[in-house]
Amino acid sequence: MTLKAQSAQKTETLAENIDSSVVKATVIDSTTVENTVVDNNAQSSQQLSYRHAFMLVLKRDLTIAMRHKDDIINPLLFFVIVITLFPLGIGPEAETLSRIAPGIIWVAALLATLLSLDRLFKSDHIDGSLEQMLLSPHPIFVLVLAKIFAHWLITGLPLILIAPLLAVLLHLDENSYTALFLTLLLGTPVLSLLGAVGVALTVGIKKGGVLLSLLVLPLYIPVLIFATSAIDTAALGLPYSGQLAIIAALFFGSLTLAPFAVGAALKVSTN
Amino acid sequence: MQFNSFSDFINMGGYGFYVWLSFGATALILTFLLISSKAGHQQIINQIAKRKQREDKLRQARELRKQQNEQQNKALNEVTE
Amino acid sequence: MWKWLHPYANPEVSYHFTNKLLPWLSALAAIFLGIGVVWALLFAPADYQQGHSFRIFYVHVPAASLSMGIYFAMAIAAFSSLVWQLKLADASAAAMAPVGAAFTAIALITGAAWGKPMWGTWWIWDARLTSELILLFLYLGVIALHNAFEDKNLAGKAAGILTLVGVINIPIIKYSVDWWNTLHQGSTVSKLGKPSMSLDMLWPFIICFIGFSLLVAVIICLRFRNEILARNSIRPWVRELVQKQNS
Amino acid sequence: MPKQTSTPLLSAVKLTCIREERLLFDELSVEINAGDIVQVEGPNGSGKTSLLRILSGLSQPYDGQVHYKNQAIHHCREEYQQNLLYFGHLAGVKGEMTAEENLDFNLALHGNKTTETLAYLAKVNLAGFEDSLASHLSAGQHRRIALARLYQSNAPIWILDEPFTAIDKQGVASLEKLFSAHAERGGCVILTTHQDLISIKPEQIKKITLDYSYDSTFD
Repeated sequence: MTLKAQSAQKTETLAENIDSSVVKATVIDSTTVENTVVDNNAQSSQQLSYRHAFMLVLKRDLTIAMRHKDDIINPLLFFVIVITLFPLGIGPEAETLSRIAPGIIWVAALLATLLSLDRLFKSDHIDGSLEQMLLSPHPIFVLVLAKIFAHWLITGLPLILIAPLLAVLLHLDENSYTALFLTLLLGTPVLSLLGAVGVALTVGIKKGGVLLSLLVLPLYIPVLIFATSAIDTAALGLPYSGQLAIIAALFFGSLTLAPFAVGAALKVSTN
Repeated sequence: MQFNSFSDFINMGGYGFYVWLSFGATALILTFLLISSKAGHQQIINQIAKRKQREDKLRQARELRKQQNEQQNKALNEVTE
Repeated sequence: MWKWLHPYANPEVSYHFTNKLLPWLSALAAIFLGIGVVWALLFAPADYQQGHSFRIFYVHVPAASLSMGIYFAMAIAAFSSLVWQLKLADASAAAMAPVGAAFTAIALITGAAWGKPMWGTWWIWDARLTSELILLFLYLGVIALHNAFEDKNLAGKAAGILTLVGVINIPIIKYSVDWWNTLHQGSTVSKLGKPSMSLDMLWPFIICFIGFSLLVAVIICLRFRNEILARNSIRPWVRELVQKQNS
Repeated sequence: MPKQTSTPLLSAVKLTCIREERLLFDELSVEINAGDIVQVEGPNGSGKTSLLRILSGLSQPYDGQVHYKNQAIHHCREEYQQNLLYFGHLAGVKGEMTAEENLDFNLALHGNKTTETLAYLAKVNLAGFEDSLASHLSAGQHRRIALARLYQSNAPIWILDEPFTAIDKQGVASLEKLFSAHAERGGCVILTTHQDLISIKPEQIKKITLDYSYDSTFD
């Protein structure tokens, strides 16, 4: 604001350069043509609804993931290996293992998600397609939501599918399997959504990986607490719908707010 | 006054170590923060001054080059004439 | 409606205003802290249960509540910087983060030092200490993000978004940790709590609290001043100031 | 829509840009009308790319505004972006997808029809490469995939950052032809290039010269 007043007095050669190049209205016969061009364009773009845009980006991200299968498999392998390390470190007693199983599975899930988050925007940022998406006529949150959903399908869903197997390895209480499944089903999307905010903030930074974990992990704490407690409660044979309801609330809360934060963060990062 | 003697005061009824640790750590952290914030001012001023010097040098070099170019051009013109 | 704010949104005016404010704030902070600390250490009565270790309370509680308060202030600054594009709000948020982190660290250290004689162990996963620890992580995240960007303007915006995400999360984290704590509380632990305070304990506490708040204001002003200079280093008024200072 | 010849298509109002504490340009004002071809000139690091990114709305200026038909672009983001085609340093082509899929996605994302994708690829000399994964193609071919969008785009505002990089002579000539045609249709082209435009007459080209003759201070 103050800049104008100060610099106006001190305008120098550059300003003169620009003044001479200011392009004044040159009346061209084809202005009417231009108007029709604009109108046509506006109409054709309107046809592409939110749903179309969402499906378009989702399909693209899934196609890319399918042709790049390591991206799906590696976080999953990480998840499995981390979980097998715990019995080796702690000892094979079934009782101890079943006591700490919910915590281990969930912490490993957090770390596996964190590991896979980087891919969410990084490659798009490097090759410039992120810019193109930000400049498309669709609201950013639709595109962001599609990308996050794709990320969840690629990383969260396999995690849920393989979790029961690992629960067997860790002697998880039999009553807890449904709870484990339900908490992962509701909780992993929250991880993807909150993580997306962190990635969006760090995507422009060269060594953003470590920073990302510092930004994102504290935000994961509520999910971790309620999810593990739901599983623990289930093991005791008590109702755990309260915890599930809270995780569901976290899910809907982050579903509505995170895409906007991600959009704002991406604008900053691509600046 | 809650204490009868100075050693009583230091001892804090057996809790001396913990009380003085708390107050000491607090004082240390806050003094450090205060001093570093205060010193930051001079640091920034020095940085800006250094940058200004560098820019002045650049500007001088550029003007010098401009003058040299002009002289060369003149010389060339004279030769061709 | 916001017209009256305009002069304060000018970096030069705010810089000089902060400069003028600083000596007064510092003097007030010194007076209050001096009285408060002496009162707390020497004259306040010992707690009938906790004895003289209760004196840690006069540092711990102000530090803990200020650490939370500074985060909220930072969030407000971040909000106004993102919504109204106030560049000075950005600078003030950047000035607050390290101060908040320092007070969080103080709250943690004094909490541990208070916990040792009370619980017999330096660290206990008490709800308040745990949320304080997570708050420290949030602060460190904001500071790290700030340092990761080269452009100060972008750094401010990114850190601002993170601060806002954090401020939405703080109540959730606090609630979840409280809840987790009551769930896992095995043995009966005497909580760090505020026993009903008598007046001769309350007064030194209030004075200490005001003193610490003023000190926070002083440090934030000092850092705010630096941030303004760093962000406006190409302005003529900064250049003049630098010349004056160095000659 | 009433005929408004006096409304510039795109105008920059007192733009100021500061990057890494260096002033790139200060109070830059430009009006760009339908039918203009604007070439932004200047040495490396003078802020050409920054200017284009600010005009496209990707970057925010330190001060000043960009107006689309006299409306600040952040107030009419969606409308502006419907009428904008930005082509940056990076082609925005995914290596995991084929040339055809890439172009299809790019067109569809910006609300264009995707029925004639193959024809456009042929126009940029990529006939026969439709099914190759983009990761098997060269950098120049990536850029051509991205540029193929120009043939379909009916956005009136084209902002192109170094469109000729890694493009062969023939390609450059046909692109220039495309620009002239676009300008005649009533669009406008804003571009940076290190080469001179050959087939477009100099009097048709408006130039903005950025020159960091004065560096980081306002005085």
